[in-house]
Amino acid sequence: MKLITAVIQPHKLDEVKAALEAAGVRGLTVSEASGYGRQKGHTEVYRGAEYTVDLVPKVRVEVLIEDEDATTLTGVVVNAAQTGKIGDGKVWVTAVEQVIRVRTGASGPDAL
Amino acid sequence: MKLITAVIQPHKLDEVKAALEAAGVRGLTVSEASGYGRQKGHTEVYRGAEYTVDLVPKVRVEVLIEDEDATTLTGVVVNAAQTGKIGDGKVWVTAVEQVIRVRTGASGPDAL
Amino acid sequence: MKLITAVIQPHKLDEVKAALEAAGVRGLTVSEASGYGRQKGHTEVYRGAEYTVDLVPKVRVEVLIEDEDATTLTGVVVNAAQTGKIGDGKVWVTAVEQVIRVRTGASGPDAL
Amino acid sequence: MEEVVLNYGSTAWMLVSASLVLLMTPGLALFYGGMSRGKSILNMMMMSFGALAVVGVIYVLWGWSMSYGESIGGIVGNPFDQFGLSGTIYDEAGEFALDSFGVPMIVGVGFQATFAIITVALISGAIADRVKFSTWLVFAGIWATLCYFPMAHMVWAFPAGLLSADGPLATALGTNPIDFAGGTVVHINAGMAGLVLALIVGKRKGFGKEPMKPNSLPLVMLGAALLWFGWFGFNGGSAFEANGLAGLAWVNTTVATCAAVLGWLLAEKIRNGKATSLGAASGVVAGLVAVTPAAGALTPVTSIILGAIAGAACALAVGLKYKLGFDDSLDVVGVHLVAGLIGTVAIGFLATDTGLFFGGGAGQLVVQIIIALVAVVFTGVVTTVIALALKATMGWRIPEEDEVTGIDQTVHAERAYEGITS
Amino acid sequence: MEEVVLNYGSTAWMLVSASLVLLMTPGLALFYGGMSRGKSILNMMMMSFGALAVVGVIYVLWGWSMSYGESIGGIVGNPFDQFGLSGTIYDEAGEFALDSFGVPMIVGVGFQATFAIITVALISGAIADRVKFSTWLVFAGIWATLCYFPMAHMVWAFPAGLLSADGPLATALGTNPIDFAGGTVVHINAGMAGLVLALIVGKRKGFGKEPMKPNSLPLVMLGAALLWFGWFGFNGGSAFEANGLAGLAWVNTTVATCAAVLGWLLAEKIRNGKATSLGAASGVVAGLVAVTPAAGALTPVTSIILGAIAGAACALAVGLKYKLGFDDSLDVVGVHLVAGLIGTVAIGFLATDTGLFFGGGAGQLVVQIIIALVAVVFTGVVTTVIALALKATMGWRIPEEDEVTGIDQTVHAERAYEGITS
Amino acid sequence: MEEVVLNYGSTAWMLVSASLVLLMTPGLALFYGGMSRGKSILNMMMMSFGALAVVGVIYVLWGWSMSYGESIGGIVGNPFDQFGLSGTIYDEAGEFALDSFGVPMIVGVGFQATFAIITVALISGAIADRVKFSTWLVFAGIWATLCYFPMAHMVWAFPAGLLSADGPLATALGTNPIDFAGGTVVHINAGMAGLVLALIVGKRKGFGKEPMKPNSLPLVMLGAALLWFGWFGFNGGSAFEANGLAGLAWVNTTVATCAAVLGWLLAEKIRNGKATSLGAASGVVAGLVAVTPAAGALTPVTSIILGAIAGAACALAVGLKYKLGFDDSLDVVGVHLVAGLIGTVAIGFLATDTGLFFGGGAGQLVVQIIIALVAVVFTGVVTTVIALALKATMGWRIPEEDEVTGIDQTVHAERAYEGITS
Ligand SMILES: Nc1ncnc2c1ncn2[C@@H]1O[C@H](COP(=O)(O)OP(=O)(O)O)[C@@H](O)[C@H]1O
Ligand SMILES: Nc1ncnc2c1ncn2[C@@H]1O[C@H](COP(=O)(O)OP(=O)(O)O)[C@@H](O)[C@H]1O
Ligand SMILES: Nc1ncnc2c1ncn2[C@@H]1O[C@H](COP(=O)(O)OP(=O)(O)O)[C@@H](O)[C@H]1O
Repeated sequence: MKLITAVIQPHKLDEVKAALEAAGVRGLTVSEASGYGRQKGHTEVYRGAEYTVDLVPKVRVEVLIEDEDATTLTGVVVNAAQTGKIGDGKVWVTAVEQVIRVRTGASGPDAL
Repeated sequence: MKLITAVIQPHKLDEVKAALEAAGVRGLTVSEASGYGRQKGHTEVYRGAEYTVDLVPKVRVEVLIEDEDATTLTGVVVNAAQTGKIGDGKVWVTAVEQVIRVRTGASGPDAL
Repeated sequence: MKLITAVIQPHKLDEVKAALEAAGVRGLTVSEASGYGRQKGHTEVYRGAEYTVDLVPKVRVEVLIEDEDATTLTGVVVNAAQTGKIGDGKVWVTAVEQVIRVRTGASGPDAL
Repeated sequence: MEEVVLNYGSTAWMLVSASLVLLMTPGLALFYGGMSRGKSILNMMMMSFGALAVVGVIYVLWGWSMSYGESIGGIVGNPFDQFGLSGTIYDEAGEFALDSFGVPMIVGVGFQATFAIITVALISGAIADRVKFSTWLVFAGIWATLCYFPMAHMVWAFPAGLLSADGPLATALGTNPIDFAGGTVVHINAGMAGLVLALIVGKRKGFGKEPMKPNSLPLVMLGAALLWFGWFGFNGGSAFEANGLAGLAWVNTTVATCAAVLGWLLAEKIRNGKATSLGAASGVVAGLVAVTPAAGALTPVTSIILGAIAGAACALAVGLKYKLGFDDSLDVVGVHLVAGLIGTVAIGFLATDTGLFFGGGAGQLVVQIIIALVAVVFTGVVTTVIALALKATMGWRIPEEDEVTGIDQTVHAERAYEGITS
Repeated sequence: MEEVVLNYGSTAWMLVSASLVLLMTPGLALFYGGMSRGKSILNMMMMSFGALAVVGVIYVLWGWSMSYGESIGGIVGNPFDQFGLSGTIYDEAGEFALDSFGVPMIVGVGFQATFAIITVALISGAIADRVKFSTWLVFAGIWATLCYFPMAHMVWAFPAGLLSADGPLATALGTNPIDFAGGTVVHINAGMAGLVLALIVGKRKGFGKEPMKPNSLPLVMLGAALLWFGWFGFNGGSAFEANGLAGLAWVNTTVATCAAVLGWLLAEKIRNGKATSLGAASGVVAGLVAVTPAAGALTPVTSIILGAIAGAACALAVGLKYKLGFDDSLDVVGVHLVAGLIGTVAIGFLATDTGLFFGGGAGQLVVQIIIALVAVVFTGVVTTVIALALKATMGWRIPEEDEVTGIDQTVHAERAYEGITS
Repeated sequence: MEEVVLNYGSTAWMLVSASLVLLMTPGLALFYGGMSRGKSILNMMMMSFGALAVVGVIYVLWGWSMSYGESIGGIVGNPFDQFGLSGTIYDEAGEFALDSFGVPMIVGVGFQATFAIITVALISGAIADRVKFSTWLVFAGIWATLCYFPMAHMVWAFPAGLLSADGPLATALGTNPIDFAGGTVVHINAGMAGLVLALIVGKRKGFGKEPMKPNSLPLVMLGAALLWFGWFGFNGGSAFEANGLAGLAWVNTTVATCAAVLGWLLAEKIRNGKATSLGAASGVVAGLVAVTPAAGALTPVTSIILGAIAGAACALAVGLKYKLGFDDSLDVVGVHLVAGLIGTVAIGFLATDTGLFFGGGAGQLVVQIIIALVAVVFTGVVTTVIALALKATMGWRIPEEDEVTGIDQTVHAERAYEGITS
């Protein structure tokens, strides 16, 4: 199994969720984050002072999936989260050795 | 080494912590998350309107462990976190290539 | 590619960020966490009662990097985050199979 | 005629009352701010503070004069009569001019200004999260001028005002309408304007699909508490003297509100199985609104009845927007219009001397229904014209993308709370 | 006999005082809400709002009559004497009836109602996070009826009330007990009831093991501030006139509270090394409680002494619950009972004319100890009976699982704050 | 000479005013607490509560006597004259002594104490996040004694005080200085002290590099609202009677503040493109500060002008600290010093009878500039001496590591909010 982690713009969460659901994903986990990257160059004036904005709010989405869905589903996430502006975020995939559903104790692809 | 990640019901955190401690784990990291899965079907009425509740609060627990403890400790987590109701969460295991203790710079199993 | 995850003291975030930037890292993701480990032994008196403090606030930093930078950059993080006191945190490295930049859809090292 | 002398005690009470009513607008900012989503708290609060700033300034320029200046046909005062309070503050001897209760006119100006302010601020709840701040500020000024000041004149500039005590309508029907502290001028007025704006401005993205729950219920309850506290000035001050009538209004206000909380919680408990804190806070407001026109005309016991009915009725009414499909985001219509109408009309039944249930016949009831209807129609028409004119010129809505990202960030360059990134 | 005429100034002050004391209950909701854990903020606030709603309604129905109506043996007023305020509001001429200070009786009703409300609400802090909301509402109504109204009658319905000035006890001992604004009726009463409930309802899961720290200290401090502000009505209004005595009570209230903050912070600093903001907020309340019975009987300088002692003593007292093992969750006992007793008894030493330290002999001290003891015993017994009866019928506790998940979610279907999932 | 009798109405108003001004200090705690970073909210609030506790106690001990006791050269009152309020409260007949308005002296003591408290608390905003709590408490006591009480004496102890109405300066120049409610004593005084402390205490780590944004803007707006509400007592109470002048001050206070909000938002909008809620809240304070000395001397229309200017000017002034490089963390200088100077000097132009623009010649302007300068110099010198003495003895700064970790945790052993780890 694989874990897709996506760090995206907060206002894109609903669309990503909907797109994954449409693609057959039945569960995911979301948490708050903040990030910087190329977006950071941007400066802001606040109360008469200029600042380089460092960390901007992001949302992290984690989805456990079967091996063979990795390419399709990362594509789904990228499509749904894309605005084309700097700061859209990153998606990455890691290998997962074991997944267990707490309720039943079932493990492996059945636990997804 | 391995990393166990567990997404569980918030009110089970204390029990999971205690169970891991009892099993000899000496550290872990906790963060807030929210998730959906099968639990989502459930609807709520609030102020005269009916909603499908999407994301429900969860807690994510991460534990770095030695390779040989993976099976035992995922079992410990699953047992402690189980209520048998939908929404109990997931536990998954990934491989970790390197662990370092910041304080000392020590790496490998000694850093756990 | 690799993912460095560092769980550090919150007040060290700025230094870690600066050190990574100086080392050429162009992006990272930060989130709030809390952890326990050896630090936990410590007790606190609050309003006339004594407690074992369990979870203390930490910050989790995630950085996607190229394979060959792993050793250097974990060193950078450890150096910047170190105070030498218990509770300084952990840094770990995992393998990443795929990274995609959402904005462009570019994948692989170019997406970092 | 006996000369009026300065009544220190009533002046003290009216100074306090003005201060209390002024506090209601920030209280409302908290109430609305807490009810809104996390990404639009500040804009919501700014709509109240903005209304306060704009209406505060224009009130002393032409608002007082349009409310209480020389009457133009019983509909509105002449704005130039006492423009900038000229001729209002001092009498011919250069002393502070006094009203018939021995309270300086300038104190009355302050007290009345606070009513105009809160009325405009109330409307903002109907259009949360989605409108241009500049359009809102302009609306606040125009609506106060064309809708609030005339209504205040009609009801309170007696005997010249059309709907006022001893005014044209009262003379024609032989019964004085009762609106103790502003059921028509404030609540029906604001509630109806909210309905019109909600319809013209349109729904938020996701309305009816996403829960859009209050971001901070403690803030909502704090806001409700400050509103209640301020309302003692609103209703108690509407006696214009520190006397038994003020005391009666105080007690009626309190018990009606208590009963409304119980009424709302009971309705919720029966319908959904749980009594919520948002229900308690909303019940507070529903009770306060309903008792506003009636606070001087009921007994404590009939106030309890009125409050309980208003609480339960509003608990049911706030769900209507989903059925009818208008996005009255924070329930201005469901609470202020509904409870305002209930309170105004209930006087016809419950008024201690003149109510239908107390042997007074139907006269009071008829006159109460008429003033409620006049207020609904007048406000409905005037607000529609203003809102459509603004829609065609400045426009109401911010870009949808900005609405989704959050109006706090996109319009005010701020977020309510700073977390880890601060 | 000179006819009493309406005193506008004192009426203004009493209207304000009533408003201020009413605000104390939402202030308490914030204070307690901030002190509770994040998962039970709303329930905590709802206990205050619920007490307000229930007691507000019953006060005008039978509460006033049981407090000040025709005395039954000096213990309680006849509930039917002025049921629904019949015969209270107007005099025989149909005018608003006045009290001996020239203040309308109906204003006094409002003022007194607010005392009953806050007293009941105070108790809720002892049983945070774990009780059925319905049981709490029923308790509020029964306890006010069987415990508060009799206590108010005994102490304040003079000269009929058992413990009142010129009442049976005073006559027997030849010394009037002093309870200026409610040390016995409000604080010993609520503190003792809190102790009884904490014992009968039982501990929260995790009590003594988990820290259970306040979820929001800014909310706690805001609550303390509103309590302080409201307390000016509580103590200042207990002069019943806008006069020098009210001013003295105002100053004594302020300086005792300031001194109590310093006392608490110093005690903390010495014991734990750090002065906390929870300590400052608690010191505010401890000072206010201690000075309540004494505000009219001390000088500003002796008030400082009283405040400093009460602050330091309560700082130490709040730790006792861990040693003695009762879960008085938010320190109702440690603050209200302890400071209420300190204030009531300290009068025996410090009272300007009659105190032991000022040449008055031991008489005052004895009578103060007696009224404190009567209050402790009366409340202890009555509350025990009520609490056990409710335990046997409705039950007090929510299911343990719901307590762990959080009473806000399980009982009120809400969470205080919405984050990312909203 | 006519004997003064108790004026119940004015007494009621002054009791209320004192209560309102007392509330300003917790209001300030919220305002400052919300503006500070998440890790130093509590310390910020504690600085206000600590100032309140310390100054409250010393005010009745020697503060009143140093402000209004027997004058020592027009500079300060004799602290021993009425030490502990001896001889202040009662007249020779043992009755409550009255002032010339028929208000008990003890009420005046309470009212004046609240001014001393808030002035000291205001200063704390200039040195947020970084100073030892013990040093702050000691500073509060010493600064009140050596700087505030003398300033209060000089301006308000008339006719003995150097700068007071009919005092030495006024007699010399033939024109009475105007400082209605404390532009010099409170705002220039606090603002100047803030500047001195910011310079002597030094910058926070990261100042000018990190944004250091407000952790909670709703708290800031709530604080601003409570300040505004309290300010009605501050300015309205400075009429010392419940009369037309109090009413005028009330209205002027409100409209100047409304105009200042608009002025600030407009300046922001023009400069940065966005109107912020921090700007609205700051505009509230700027308007209130500017109108403080002028509230009795302007008309509502000239108050609008003053407010608008002050709002816009302060919006620009708060950016100066970055250019000039002093860490006036929460803009005490940019708001209180700047608006205090603007208000005090503007009277010279705008005063209804004596202002330059209203035919009064330059006399008023000259005297206003002089009192402003005297205040700036006096405070500047005295504060420098105190601050350097404390630097050399107790020290001002907490260790840098503790500052970075957060002063709430390191100094008070608390965090403002508990999340998952509670
Ligand atoms: N190397 C990285 N490691 C971890 N997270 C990253 C990395 N680079 C970027 N991110 C995350 O992706 C977000 C968007 O990246 P950014 O460089 O601003 O935009 P883009 O990817 O569109 O060029 C950042 O805010 C951060 O959360
Ligand atoms: N595919 C998935 N990827 C990541 N997290 C998941 C996934 N499925 C479920 N989860 C997490 O597990 C939680 C419980 O899952 P759910 O399906 O509701 O219950 P159960 O596992 O008991 O059937 C979810 O709230 C979510 O946080
Ligand atoms: N086995 C572990 N798995 C995951 N996180 C851990 C583990 N051990 C420690 N941590 C994290 O590292 C932090 C510091 O660990 P601790 O043992 O307190 O200090 P040190 O590493 O300096 O001995 C903890 O608060 C926790 O967040």
